[in-house]
Amino acid sequence: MSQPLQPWGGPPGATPHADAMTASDEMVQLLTPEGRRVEHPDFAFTGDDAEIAGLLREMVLARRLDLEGTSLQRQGELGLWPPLLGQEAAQIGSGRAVRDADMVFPTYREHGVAMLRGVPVGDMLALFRGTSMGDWDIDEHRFGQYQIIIGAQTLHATGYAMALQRDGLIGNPEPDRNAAVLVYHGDGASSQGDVNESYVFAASFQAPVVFFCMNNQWAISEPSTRQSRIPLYQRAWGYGFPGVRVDGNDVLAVKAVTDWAMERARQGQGPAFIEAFTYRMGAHTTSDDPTKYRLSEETEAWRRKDPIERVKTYLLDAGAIDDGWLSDLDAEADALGEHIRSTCRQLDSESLAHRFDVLFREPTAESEDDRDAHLSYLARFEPLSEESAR
Amino acid sequence: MSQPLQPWGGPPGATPHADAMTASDEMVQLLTPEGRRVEHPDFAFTGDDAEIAGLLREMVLARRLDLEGTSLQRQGELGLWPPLLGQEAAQIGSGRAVRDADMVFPTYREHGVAMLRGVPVGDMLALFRGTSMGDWDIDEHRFGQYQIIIGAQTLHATGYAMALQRDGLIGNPEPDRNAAVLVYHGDGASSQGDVNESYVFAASFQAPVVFFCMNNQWAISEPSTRQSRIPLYQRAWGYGFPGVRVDGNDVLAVKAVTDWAMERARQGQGPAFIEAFTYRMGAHTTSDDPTKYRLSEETEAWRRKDPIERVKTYLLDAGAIDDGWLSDLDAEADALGEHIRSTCRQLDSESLAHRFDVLFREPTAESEDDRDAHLSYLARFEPLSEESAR
Amino acid sequence: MSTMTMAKALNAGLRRALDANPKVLLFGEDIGKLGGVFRITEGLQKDFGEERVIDAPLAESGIIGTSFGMAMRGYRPVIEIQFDGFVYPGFDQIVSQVAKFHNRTNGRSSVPMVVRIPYGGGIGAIEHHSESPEAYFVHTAGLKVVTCSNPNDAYWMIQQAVASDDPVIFLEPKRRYHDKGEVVHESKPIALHQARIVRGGTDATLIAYGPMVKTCVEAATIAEEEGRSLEVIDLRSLSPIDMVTLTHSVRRTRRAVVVHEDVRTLGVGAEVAARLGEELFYLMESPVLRVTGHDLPYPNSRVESDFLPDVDRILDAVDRSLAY
Amino acid sequence: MSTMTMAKALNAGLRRALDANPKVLLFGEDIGKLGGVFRITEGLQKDFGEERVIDAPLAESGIIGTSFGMAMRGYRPVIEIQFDGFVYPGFDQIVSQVAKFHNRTNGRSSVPMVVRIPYGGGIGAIEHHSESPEAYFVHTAGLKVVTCSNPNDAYWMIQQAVASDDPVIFLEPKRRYHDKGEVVHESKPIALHQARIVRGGTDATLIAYGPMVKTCVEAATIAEEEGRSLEVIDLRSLSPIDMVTLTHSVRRTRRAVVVHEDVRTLGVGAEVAARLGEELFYLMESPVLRVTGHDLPYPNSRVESDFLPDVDRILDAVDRSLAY
Ligand SMILES: Cc1ncc(C[n+]2csc(CCOP(=O)(O)OP(=O)(O)O)c2C)c(N)n1
Ligand SMILES: Cc1ncc(C[n+]2csc(CCOP(=O)(O)OP(=O)(O)O)c2C)c(N)n1
Ligand SMILES: [Mg+2]
Ligand SMILES: [Mg+2]
Repeated sequence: MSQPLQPWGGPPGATPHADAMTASDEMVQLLTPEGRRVEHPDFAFTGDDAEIAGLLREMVLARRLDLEGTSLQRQGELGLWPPLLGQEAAQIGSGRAVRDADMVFPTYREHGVAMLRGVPVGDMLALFRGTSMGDWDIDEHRFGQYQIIIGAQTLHATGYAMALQRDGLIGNPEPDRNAAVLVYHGDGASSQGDVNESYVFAASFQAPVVFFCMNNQWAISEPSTRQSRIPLYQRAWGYGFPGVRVDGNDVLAVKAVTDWAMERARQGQGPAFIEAFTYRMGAHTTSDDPTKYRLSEETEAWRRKDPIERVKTYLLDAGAIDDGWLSDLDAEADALGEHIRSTCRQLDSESLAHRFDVLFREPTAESEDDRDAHLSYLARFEPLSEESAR
Repeated sequence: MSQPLQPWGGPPGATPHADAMTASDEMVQLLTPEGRRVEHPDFAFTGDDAEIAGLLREMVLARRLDLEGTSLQRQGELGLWPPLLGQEAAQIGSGRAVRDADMVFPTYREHGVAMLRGVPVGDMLALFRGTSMGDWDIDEHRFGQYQIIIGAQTLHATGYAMALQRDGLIGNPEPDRNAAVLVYHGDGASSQGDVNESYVFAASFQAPVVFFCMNNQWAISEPSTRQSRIPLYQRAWGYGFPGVRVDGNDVLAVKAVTDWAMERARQGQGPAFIEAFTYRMGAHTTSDDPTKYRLSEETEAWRRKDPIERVKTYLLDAGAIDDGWLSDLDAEADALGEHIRSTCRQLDSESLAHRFDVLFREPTAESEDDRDAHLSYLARFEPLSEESAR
Repeated sequence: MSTMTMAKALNAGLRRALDANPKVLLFGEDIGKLGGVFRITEGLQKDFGEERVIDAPLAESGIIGTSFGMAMRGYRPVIEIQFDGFVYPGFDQIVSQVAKFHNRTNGRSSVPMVVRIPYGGGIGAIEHHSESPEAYFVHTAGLKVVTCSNPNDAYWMIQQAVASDDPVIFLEPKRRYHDKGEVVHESKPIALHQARIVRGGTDATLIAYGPMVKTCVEAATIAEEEGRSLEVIDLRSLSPIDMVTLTHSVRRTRRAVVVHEDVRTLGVGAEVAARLGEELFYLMESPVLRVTGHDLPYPNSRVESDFLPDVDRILDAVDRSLAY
Repeated sequence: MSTMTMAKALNAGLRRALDANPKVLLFGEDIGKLGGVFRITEGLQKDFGEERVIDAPLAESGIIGTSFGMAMRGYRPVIEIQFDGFVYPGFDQIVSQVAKFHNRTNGRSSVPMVVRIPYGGGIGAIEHHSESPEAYFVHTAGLKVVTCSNPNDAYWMIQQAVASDDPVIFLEPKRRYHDKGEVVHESKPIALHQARIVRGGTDATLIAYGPMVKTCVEAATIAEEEGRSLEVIDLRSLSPIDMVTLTHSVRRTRRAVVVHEDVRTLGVGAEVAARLGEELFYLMESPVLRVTGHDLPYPNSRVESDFLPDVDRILDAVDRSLAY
């Protein structure tokens, strides 16, 4: 049997260990579900326990944000909510590998990453409340809008990365002058033409973009095996860039692998692909009923791999945190919850008339006439409603 | 360094040699440019010299068909012609691996395969003459229409293969009851979303479809490296099916590899991918000017790998053919040329009115009214033109 | 005869289509175990098997393109696009392949397939879930485009669409999925491409389809109280448009208002207005007026009620029409 | 002032746009060394480098989607779609992403990009090479759609489109690429979204754009010999439509004929007819008539001359209009 090439071809890059890794079917794990730290030949988490405690804090807050979203939807305050439950490590670990100058393109589920990027909670909720279309300041937070069209953002991310290249922001000797793009997509999304085209463009132009495939095992009711019969991280091999599978419920491993991929991209070594092997513990969205298509045994088995519990166990065992620390965190989460709920209830929409004003940057006579016609139509009802108010 | 899996994952299939082959970067070759037969560990051409002479004959006729197409375009008899020059081995070798019951989906350049499938020369020319849209009988010839939208046919092929599955035409113990689909696409096409989606669907449903990627090094003016920085056959690995690179100018190797892939598909072992490494010797189409983007040295180097010359040399050396045989073949090609030219000149278009009749299978009042209106409009000019004819 | 929701009627119609012809297949995202996000295909995979009710990989172009291939070999794929806004990745396969195939092959081959699309707004959804894509398809020669407005039509039209030898875009007004109505199982339905007079009237004709039919009937009911007699026509077929029924009505009423959720510019109303103008120029007492979604991307849900035509806007247009 | 073909005028306009703003990029298939299949970008890669004039992988959705990403970061990508029929694989990115972005972000962000599309028939091409896709874009809120009919407009409009802060679909009538005309480099052009009266007249208004402007002028010239005075308007902008210029003309002539290559049903003519009907109901002496491509897929080239509007069909419509 002939010896296979490096799957992505070409000479060994500057990070031979990590590249070699991608040829293995093994999943990178640095913290077991039991809370034990383990070594990996290619990847290491280099932070201290204080940093790990920071990650725990952010995961707990992300989970709280998510639970509030779900309950606000139940209460009719939101129209819809796509829960992140179970994906806290994958989100926080990857989100923490992103620097200020980097850019992030999310799906519609990366609430934890949004939080890390400083997106105001109200801006995020507004989308699901129907009071806006998710109009946080993309440039300020370097965090793209949520994307509903499955996979479309992967092309935007790749183009943004091509712009970074043109701006001279990769491969500089001063690491701080470099930047890269992190883009999320799901296991289901891996089947979309756009997503595969983004791999083509990223590879062709060696764009500084990291594809973070959130393999939460399901695309609504379809298991990831409907999309691919082989592990998804191997998809990258066919396009000529490294693909790594990481335990998506292990925040240390996710952070380490994403750090590696982002730094590689910033240095000008091109795209990389990370498959975070995780699980969507909740429903697809609050409109979904997962009991229709998956067994509770499966969910139960994954519950034992909870991304938060293992970190808690590790830190408690290591003596890095104690019950007091945890109850302070609870209190912080409660405060966040309170903030979320009150923010949400105050969110209101601008009027439809405003939509005409933002149709174009340079409004047309047509859009202005349309707005005026709309307003004067509405105006005709005003005396009437004043009357009926009497 | 960890040991890689089979790139396409899963357990070794029924053809372990061939599958192992796909992990090698080497190109399958059974006949050198000098006309010497060589062995390959995984693939063998099992036919005798008479069969090889048959392949030579078909390649020569394909080349003649192509040259006639080009010259008819020069003479203004055709609007356009996409030459196959240089790709005779890739077309005839693969086309001969197809059985009657199999289905073929071409691009716009597989004139040689069309010939093998019995597509009347007139039907083929009509498309480029503008007298039809290429309306040969798809079901009779089991040869799809030429496809202009790059890559769109790969999805049709995959769907057709899914239909074969549903018809129970794969994996039967009687080999003759089985069928599979062969679909052609170019190196350029490999970037299209549709093409990559077809890999996804083919793999997901294990559809009996073989992707024959005609890597002729160019997509109009763009070299194949703009589409992929690694060999294209490796693309298949990322989707979980075997990919093999074959010397596309070696008709024996192309036949052997395509036989293997088609039989695998017929037996129900799912899709496979063949990259035929070949070269477009001519212009992209008669409208193109390749001197704008490629060096004559390159073309010259490929001329030395001519797919026809090597077979001729081999057969002459082996004493399987002689000059008499070759001049008979020349005469046959001349006759074909004559047939092509006279057929072409006689091709005429049905009137536009006919287009309304074939808009729908079940015409609508609207389409019928439109046709009638068109006809009565035309009728108004008739007396006039009769008059002016007088 | 029985009373059911449009969702159930579609389910029943699809079931009959699957029963009637073993070549009929359902193909789409989440249509198997889940029964589709609107449960239109509920129970069908269980009863007809995974080979006929097929969960597809998440790729609309792939779904349409592979269905095309299956249809070439005699199957009749009925595709579910999960929401209106997700049909565009498959647009090329629809307009460049599906629509043209019969014509390209000179009538030799056809791809009888149905693309079901839940469409329209009014359900408080997030963006891309409330689109009205019909005009793109009506503008495309080679497609037939129909839409149901009530359970009985849903039940029959889906079966007619599946039986059609031409490709059909089948639009389902999602905000009417849960409205109940009578389904007459026994009697033969009217032709698929025929419009229907939902309510007779003499002063003006309201022309609508899909979700807006109900709204127009409500408007006509209110108008009646004000002494105005409005005829309401449900187009049912958007391509072809049944101009016979339309002109017959407008010849009598001499005034027409077209109503749809889709934007005004080059919405179906534009074509209806242009044709009525051409055909009934001397007869019309007033121009065809259009009550439509605004020329905007579909807005966030909190303001969608200002975007969508409602009874007030319709009656306002009727007033204007009558004032000419 | 100089005389040049439309192809050269576009090349010159693009060159000026590249010169004027370092953020302007050209992106498309075969636009580099080859200079595009129509040579519109000839020499530009040589002069502006491969980082600014970029040969893209063969994937239209990819081209539009990555351009969107570049535009988000301040670049101004000018995309070349090789032929009209190849824009549909990128349709989703155009209608769901590009068109909506400024609106979705509440005006915070914009993606100023230009999608250049050589369009229309009459060049004896194979299928998918003679499409008129304009109506799909005109129907899509959030896009601006323009088309040039002569070298001077080509030269100026492409620069205005690139300078526009909104996304612009820029349609180039490929059968006019080699027609020569004067380009006035010195004087300021009229606004991008303004229509232009190409030829004054009093008996009826011919409304056209892109490839049909020349044909209408020819028709008007012949009509003049027959004693009929036809006004010809070049719309130039299809979205928005300059209704001021249109109604101003038709108020005088009281008759209008819209001419385009695109199919009739929901072609731009439908919207023009609907709007003129609404705005000038009492004034019109006859309905707006439409002379268009037939409601068919674009046919094989040998019969395209029967498909496309020509002088005879235009004059026939004028006759009918005047006969009302
Ligand atoms: C183009 C498109 N098609 C279909 C949908 C409907 N849809 C929304 S989410 C989803 C599943 C996505 O699965 P995956 O990519 O795995 O992400 P996850 O939801 O698991 O995070 C589908 C089919 C959509 N939003 N866009
Ligand atoms: C969707 C689409 N985009 C662009 C084109 C224009 N075009 C025709 S052939 C071609 C190059 C195709 O290259 P390749 O796939 O390598 O096939 P080859 O022509 O080399 O056989 C291009 C860009 C097209 N026909 N369809
Ligand atoms: Mg998922
Ligand atoms: Mg090629």
